[in-house]
Amino acid sequence: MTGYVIRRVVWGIALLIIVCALTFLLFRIIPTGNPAVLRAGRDPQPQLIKEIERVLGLDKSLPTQFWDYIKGVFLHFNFGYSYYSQQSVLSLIRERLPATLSLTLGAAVVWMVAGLSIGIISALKRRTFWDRASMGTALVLISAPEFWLGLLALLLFSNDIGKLHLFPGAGSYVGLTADPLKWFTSLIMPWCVLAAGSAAVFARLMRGSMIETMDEDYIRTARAKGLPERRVIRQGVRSSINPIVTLLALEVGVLLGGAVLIEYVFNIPGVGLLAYHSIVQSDFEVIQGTVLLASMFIIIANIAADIGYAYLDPRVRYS
Amino acid sequence: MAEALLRVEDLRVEFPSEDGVVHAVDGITYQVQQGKTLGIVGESGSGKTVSSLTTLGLTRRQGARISGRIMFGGRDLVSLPEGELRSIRGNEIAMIFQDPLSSLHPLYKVGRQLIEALQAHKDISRSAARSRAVELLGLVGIPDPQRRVDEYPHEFSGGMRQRAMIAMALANDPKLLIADEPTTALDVTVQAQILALMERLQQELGMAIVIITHDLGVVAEVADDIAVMYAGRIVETASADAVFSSPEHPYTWGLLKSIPRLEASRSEMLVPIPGTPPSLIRPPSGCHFHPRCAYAQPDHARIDPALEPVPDDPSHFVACLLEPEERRRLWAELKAGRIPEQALADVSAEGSS
Amino acid sequence: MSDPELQIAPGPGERAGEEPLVEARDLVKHFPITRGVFLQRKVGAVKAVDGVSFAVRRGETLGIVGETGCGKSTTARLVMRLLESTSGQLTFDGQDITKVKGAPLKAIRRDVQMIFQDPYSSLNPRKTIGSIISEPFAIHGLLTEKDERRKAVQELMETVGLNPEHYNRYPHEFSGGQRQRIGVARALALKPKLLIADEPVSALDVSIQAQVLNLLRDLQRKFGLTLIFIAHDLSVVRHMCDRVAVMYLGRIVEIGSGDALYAFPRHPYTGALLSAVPVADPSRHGGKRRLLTGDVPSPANPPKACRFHTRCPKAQDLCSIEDPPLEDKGTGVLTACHFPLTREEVAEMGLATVTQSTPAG
Amino acid sequence: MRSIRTVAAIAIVAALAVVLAACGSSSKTSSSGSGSGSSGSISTGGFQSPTTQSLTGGKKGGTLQVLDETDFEHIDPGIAYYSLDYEVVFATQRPLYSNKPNTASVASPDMASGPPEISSDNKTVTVKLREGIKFSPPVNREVTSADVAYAIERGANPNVANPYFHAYWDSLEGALKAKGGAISGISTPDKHTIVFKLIEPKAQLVANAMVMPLTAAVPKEYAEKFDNHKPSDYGNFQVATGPYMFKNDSSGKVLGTGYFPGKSATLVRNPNWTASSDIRPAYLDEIAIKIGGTNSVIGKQVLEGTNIVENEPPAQSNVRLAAEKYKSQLEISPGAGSHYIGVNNVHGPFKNENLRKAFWAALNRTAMDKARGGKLVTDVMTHFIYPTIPGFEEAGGLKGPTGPKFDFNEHPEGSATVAAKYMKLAGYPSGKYTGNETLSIVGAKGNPAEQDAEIVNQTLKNLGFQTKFTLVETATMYAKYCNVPKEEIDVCPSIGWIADFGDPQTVLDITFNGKFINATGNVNWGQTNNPKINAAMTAAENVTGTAARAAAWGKIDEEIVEIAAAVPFDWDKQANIEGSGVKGVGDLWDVGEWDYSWTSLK
Amino acid sequence: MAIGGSEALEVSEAAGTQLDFLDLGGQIAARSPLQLFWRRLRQDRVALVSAGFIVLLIVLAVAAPLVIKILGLPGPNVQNLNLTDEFGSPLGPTSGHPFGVDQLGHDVMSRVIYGTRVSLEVGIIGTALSTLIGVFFGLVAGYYRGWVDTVISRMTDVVLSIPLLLLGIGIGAACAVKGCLGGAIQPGLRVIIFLIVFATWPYMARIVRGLVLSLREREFVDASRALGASDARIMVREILPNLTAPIIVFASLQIPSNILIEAALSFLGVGIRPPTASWGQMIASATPIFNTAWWYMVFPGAALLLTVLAFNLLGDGLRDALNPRGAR
Repeated sequence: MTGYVIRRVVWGIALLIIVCALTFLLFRIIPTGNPAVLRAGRDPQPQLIKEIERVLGLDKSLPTQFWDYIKGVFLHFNFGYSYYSQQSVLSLIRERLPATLSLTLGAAVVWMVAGLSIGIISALKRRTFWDRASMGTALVLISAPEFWLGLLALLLFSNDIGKLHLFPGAGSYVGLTADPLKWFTSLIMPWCVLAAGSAAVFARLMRGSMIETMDEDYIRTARAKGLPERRVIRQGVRSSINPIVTLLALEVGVLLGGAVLIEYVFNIPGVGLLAYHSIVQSDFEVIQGTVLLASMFIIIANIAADIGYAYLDPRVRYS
Repeated sequence: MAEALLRVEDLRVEFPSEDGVVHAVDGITYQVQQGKTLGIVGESGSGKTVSSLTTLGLTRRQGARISGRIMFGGRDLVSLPEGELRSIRGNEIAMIFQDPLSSLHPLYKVGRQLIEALQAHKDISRSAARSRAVELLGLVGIPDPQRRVDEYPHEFSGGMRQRAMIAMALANDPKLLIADEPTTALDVTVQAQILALMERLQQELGMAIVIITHDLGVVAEVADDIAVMYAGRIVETASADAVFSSPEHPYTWGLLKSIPRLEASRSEMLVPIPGTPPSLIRPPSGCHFHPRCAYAQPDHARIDPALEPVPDDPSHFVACLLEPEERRRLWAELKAGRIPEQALADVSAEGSS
Repeated sequence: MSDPELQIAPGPGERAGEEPLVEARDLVKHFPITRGVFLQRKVGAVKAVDGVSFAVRRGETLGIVGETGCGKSTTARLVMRLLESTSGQLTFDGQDITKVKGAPLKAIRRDVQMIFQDPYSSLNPRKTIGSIISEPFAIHGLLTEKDERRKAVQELMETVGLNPEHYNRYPHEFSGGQRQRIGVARALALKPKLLIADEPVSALDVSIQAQVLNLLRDLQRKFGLTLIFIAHDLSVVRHMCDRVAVMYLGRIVEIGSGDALYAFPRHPYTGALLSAVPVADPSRHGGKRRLLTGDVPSPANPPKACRFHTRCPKAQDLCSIEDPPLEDKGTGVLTACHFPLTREEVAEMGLATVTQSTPAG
Repeated sequence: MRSIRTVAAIAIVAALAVVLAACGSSSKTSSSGSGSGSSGSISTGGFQSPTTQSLTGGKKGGTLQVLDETDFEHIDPGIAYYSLDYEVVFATQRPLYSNKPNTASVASPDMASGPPEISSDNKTVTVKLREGIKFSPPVNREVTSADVAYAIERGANPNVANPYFHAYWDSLEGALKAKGGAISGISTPDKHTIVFKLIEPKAQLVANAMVMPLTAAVPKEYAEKFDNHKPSDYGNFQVATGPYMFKNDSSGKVLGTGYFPGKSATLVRNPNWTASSDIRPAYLDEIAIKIGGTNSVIGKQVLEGTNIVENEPPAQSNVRLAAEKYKSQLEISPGAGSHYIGVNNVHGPFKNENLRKAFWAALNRTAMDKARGGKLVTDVMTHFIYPTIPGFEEAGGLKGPTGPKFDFNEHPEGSATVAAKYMKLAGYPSGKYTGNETLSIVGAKGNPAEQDAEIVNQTLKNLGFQTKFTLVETATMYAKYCNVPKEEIDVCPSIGWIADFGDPQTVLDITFNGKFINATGNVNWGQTNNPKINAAMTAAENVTGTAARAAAWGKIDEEIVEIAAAVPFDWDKQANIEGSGVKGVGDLWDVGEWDYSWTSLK
Repeated sequence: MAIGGSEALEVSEAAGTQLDFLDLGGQIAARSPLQLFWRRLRQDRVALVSAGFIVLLIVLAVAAPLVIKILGLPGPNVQNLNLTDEFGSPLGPTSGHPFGVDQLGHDVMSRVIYGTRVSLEVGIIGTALSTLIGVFFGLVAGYYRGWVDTVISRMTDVVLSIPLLLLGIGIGAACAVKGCLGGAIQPGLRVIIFLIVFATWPYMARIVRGLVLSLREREFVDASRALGASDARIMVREILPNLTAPIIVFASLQIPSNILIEAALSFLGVGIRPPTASWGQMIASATPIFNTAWWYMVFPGAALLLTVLAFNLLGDGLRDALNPRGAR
């Protein structure tokens, strides 16, 4: 098991380096713009551009640049600097991470609690009105683009431009430490919008898994033992969750993708928005940092899911 | 004869399905005496599993339409409310299944599953339940039960899993144990171990057993009485000896003559039952077996045979339209290794669906 | 391993001196257990088949019997060349086929065919019966005329007792027994010299089993097929086979003529197997069962020397030190045992009643 | 040029304006005339305007809330070059000279104690500094001429890479070789005198460039270590000379104290600043800037709020709201630059002057202006010098050049007839383009640039052209496509231009003079290289006196129109909004953005 | 939005599950797989309605000019600034413009109708290509296993570790004008399709690989090999036909997912270029004014929702109808 974890982590790091190299290549070979030219002003003489390139390290060969970058990241934990604010990428990200984490973790809670419980109830009340209604709603939510749901939510419920003034609207995010209550209220809509799709997906998954599980032989055994139905269901839930766990990791990627859109729509100053802006501005090292961070999240989620799966399933654990 | 422990009367179980109503059990009657073993023999789709699941009310959730009576301890299990039925399940009537691996919860330790079974019916502390679990594992012959109690099912071998299932079934000293193909998934050496274990436990604990299997060898080993099922019906029921020495139903003959015997000569021909098992959705008219019966007469397709005692043996019932004398003559021939003319007619012809 | 020559124990009806159709020498198949994400590292091996030698003469039926995981199916697949052997040698019709590949292998495929265990899994559910049975022709470019091919297929269907009109049906429309017939028809299409049947009836209902067994016996007689018949059911093997090999943990522990072996099993494992078979006759429950205890050890880590010594009631120190050679212990059967069963022991187990029979066909 | 952001999207400084000509001494005396002369174009229906606002009498004290949707680009005075950056830079830094809010062309001594002294050979400029001005904490010492020298020197430092250093300071002796080290052409004979020695007679140019924030003093001993970073991060540790400073910690760190990129910035009073030494009244105590949010929401919050302003162009919906409900809180600033369409004069179909004219004639400029917000914030552009810049009236005022030669300019709503006429002249008798060349059009994303581009695209299609139409980010549009001649972009519909100074040369020279065509960063978008115009410009550079320069450049403007070197459509007027409790003062020279140093609370 | 369609990995609810224990094999009346499929699909009213809606969409897309003529709407690129007020704000729904107009006076309904084209193109072409690639790699990886599998699986790991939207913004911006990779990736639709294919093939590959891993253990594969069939024949003739149902099901759920990806990318401004009408791009340009011109955001979004919903419902229906368990 430890060997397995180590192997997974090693491959995870290798993956990060590969992703890093790919992003690196992508944004340098086909850049949206040369930051040196962008910096060079109105009369960008080649010599000045060259100098700026030297300052920014853009004159070196790509492998050298990449090597320098990787060295910085892995040996010195230095992710470079923004070409614009001269702020270290790490501190930029660190500053914006709380917003993104608030958004995604909160959404994950909403998504899991809502998704799984709706799924379980639907499976147990199969073919009832509740089941049909919740699965129908789920499908609608899955089918709706989340950025549009976000805009719609703002149009309907935000307290500035909404039809019903219920929740704080776009750009109202404040840090948790600054004002917990405002933090919470400002995130209600983003959480729900971001979680909607995933919750719906997982409600459906959980329902399917649960229905399948409840037909298993061991559930029959549990009934044959005379266990109260509540305990039988618990056994069912326990094993229905297992196959879902691996999918949780996949969903993290979806959630991160969604976070970019939701941060954009709700104007939450998080890493997603940072990434968006940095790409638009060709701010290489920030792009690199944010992409790396996102990839890291995805990879860690995958590893965690695999380990979690192994933890949850003794059959995997011991093999 | 003493009052039977379990009496099934005219039990019918039907399932609505996409393709029509499945007549899984089509009016069966049998009884199990205290401390005795009843073997129910039949091929897949004969309704033997459904009938036993229905006994425990486990087909209710599948949308089964159930009629008839299942009398157990003075109560009719067919009409018993779910809550009361639950207190019987695993308590007075226990059940073990064909595939012990899929029948044990893969994510819970064996001990925990045993403890659950105990606590479902007894107000018993966890530690007491645990020591009882260890005891039960020891009883079914699992070595080192102290350690094994904390293992997961996948760490057990096939034989041990079935032992664990048996331990679980025995947790509350049931009066009746229903074993549904308990050895089908096991190798022959392990099967012998499990059968021996069941025999031993029955002697020690005095419970009645219903063993469901397709293997005549298995019932021959353990059963006192045998019921042969075909297409949702019982076609013959008698004591084990009678079924093997003087079977009355052509289907039973078929079963007996279509398996090679270890001790028989290699040159002895097998006499297969032609055709394929019937559809339970549209079962054949008249005697369900008539399309595959080498000895069937034209009017057997119309007349539904009743399960009736055979002459000379009031405990031997058969549902066959052939004359008793004719049956005995045919069996005598078969037993002697000759194949009656009718049976030779189309041994390899395939009545296709 | 012992000299393979010795292993061709003379069976009844054997035409002496004839070259065997198939001969396996010291076949070994180890499935590696690997670890690693990128570079697969071998950390062990499941020794599925670990030194198996046998020969099959033309026209005879060799049965291979043993419990789950003993390596009998792997052996079949090795002979079929569906698996590459780790080591050992395989001859077919005088030709070394251990390593043949490409066209020569394809040529051999015409002569060696297989019937599979699972009638559900062995037929492609997305193809019609006609195209399944005609597949051999298509692969080998035979009978390119459509009508010709159809005719040949329908003849085959008739041969195995299927209604030729069902040419265009799909497998799911057939019952298990019928499907197995389809599998047989497919295997016979190319008129093979050797047919390997891997548990052909174990997935079938009792009443259907006999149909298929009879069919196989008929066909064997009709086409003069050589058959390797693999099963876990000792009665079925006994019924079908001239010679029988008993496998345990990747090795053959006993091999010889069926009659001799069933009448007087010398290996304690064979004895235990026979003793465990339930007899469908309540009046005959006489003998004292010799129940094996414990479970089959893992093939990834089999016991040293005699593989059976951990469970053998007769085991002595020698058994865990020295591998017993497969040799004739006086009954014409080759047995790999230091301390074979005696007649008294066999009688005690209630097995002596097995009747000798004249060879079939 | 500073690219003005009229959009809620991310824009980046891409190119900038040209320089004031040598003989600009008159600009200090009476050039406001040209500004007021253009006032006729401004609709003043009860709105504020930087040209009419009162600069005195504000109430002292209070905190101004600022809501900005986007972040600054650079807060380092040596790098800042963007209208939004200027709002904080000019509140915290004092360049040698600066403009008062109501003028775009008159510089007042700021850090300097008087006008620059320019030698007769036009090669030396001497500036005297005010005494007693101190840096903000933690430096706290008096500002000396060496600090100004260092500020300019660091402009040549590649780690700082000032975007306009080469434009204004290249003539400084040793400037080209300086890479952050001492520049031989700068000497500081005493603590309050600084002398610039030039190798070319461009003293007036250099003197005029002193209104730019590069000349804001920087303490070398403190800043050097930051400037050695690649790139420099002095901006995050800057000290102030102006009335306000970024809130900082004891070590001087602004980042994480007074500036949270993308989130907020806080300006507090500079304790070392004294009112007596400055032209700014600096009424406010604190400016709290919140970065982020949504433009449409911000605008509403501002209009409904009290002590609150938005320092970015408000969303169209809010301009409308303000015009309808909050008139007094709306300021319309004229002279917010121009928007025109760059058409490739040397490559592709638009080599043909008549085709350019046909395009001009066909273009519905009114529609484009309407998409930009209508008459309130736009005037139909008819030539290139824009209102508030001398030469505007001389080149035809609002109507622009008229007459038979200029018939293509006489139909703001587009004229198919005139277009067809020029099409025929271009050799397409059907009146539609029938050639097989495909026009590549690269526009900018975001409202309203995107709509400009779409209308242009549609117009060209209606003229029979095949088009390959692309929208990219504004910065990318300039840096990768429109500013790079070898990309051979035919049409750049989203070009905007705003001058640094109120002089016509800044508008026309670099954008239409053939000698300024660059391989990268080219802002002569059409690559116009007309010998006659080039010669006229060379001559006009040396013309002195506002009126004369206005006349000379006005003439050139007309000539540019005559060859339709580019296709104009919009003279911008910038809307700015404030809360009801704010007495806002906007900078005419900075698209009317609220100037914190002059604004007060009611 | 379920990018990559983890949705399709959903454990399916087998219609026949509950009667499995009856072991009805061979008893169901004889029908070919196709017949079974039709029979089941015909009974699924929701799926039929969805299919009908999709057919309608296809007709709309193909016959957009005609439809617009019939409805009496202006073309999607007809600009009419007279339909904006004096501040340039678009006017809302009227009888002549049922969905209102946008900032340039484009008729929103007309553009919504034309937007069908982009969504369907992206959904169908993108899915087809990614299915092709995914099936190929999945088949090869699952069939050959060993190092081939390792390489392909690691490739999928890499692709799945890259945040799609960020990659999309980057490539979309970089390839916006001249295209990338020697012109292989042209701006607009092709960039979007490239991105979608690049980002989604691993899902299909993984699913197919998993299925192939289990299918290749099925005895009919051995049977075919025993007959002397080549690897290619086994993959194409034996294994592939057994993958059609899951491939169709997954692909049918991939289509809506791809439509959503296109919308998201267009929303972020890297997708379809104006003046081509795309729902995502319309929502994007509605964003700055959505508080005043709600119609410009709501109608394209609703079109998107309905289309994706229809595909999802049809996909669900197909999955139920093609369910291998029920088909046995």
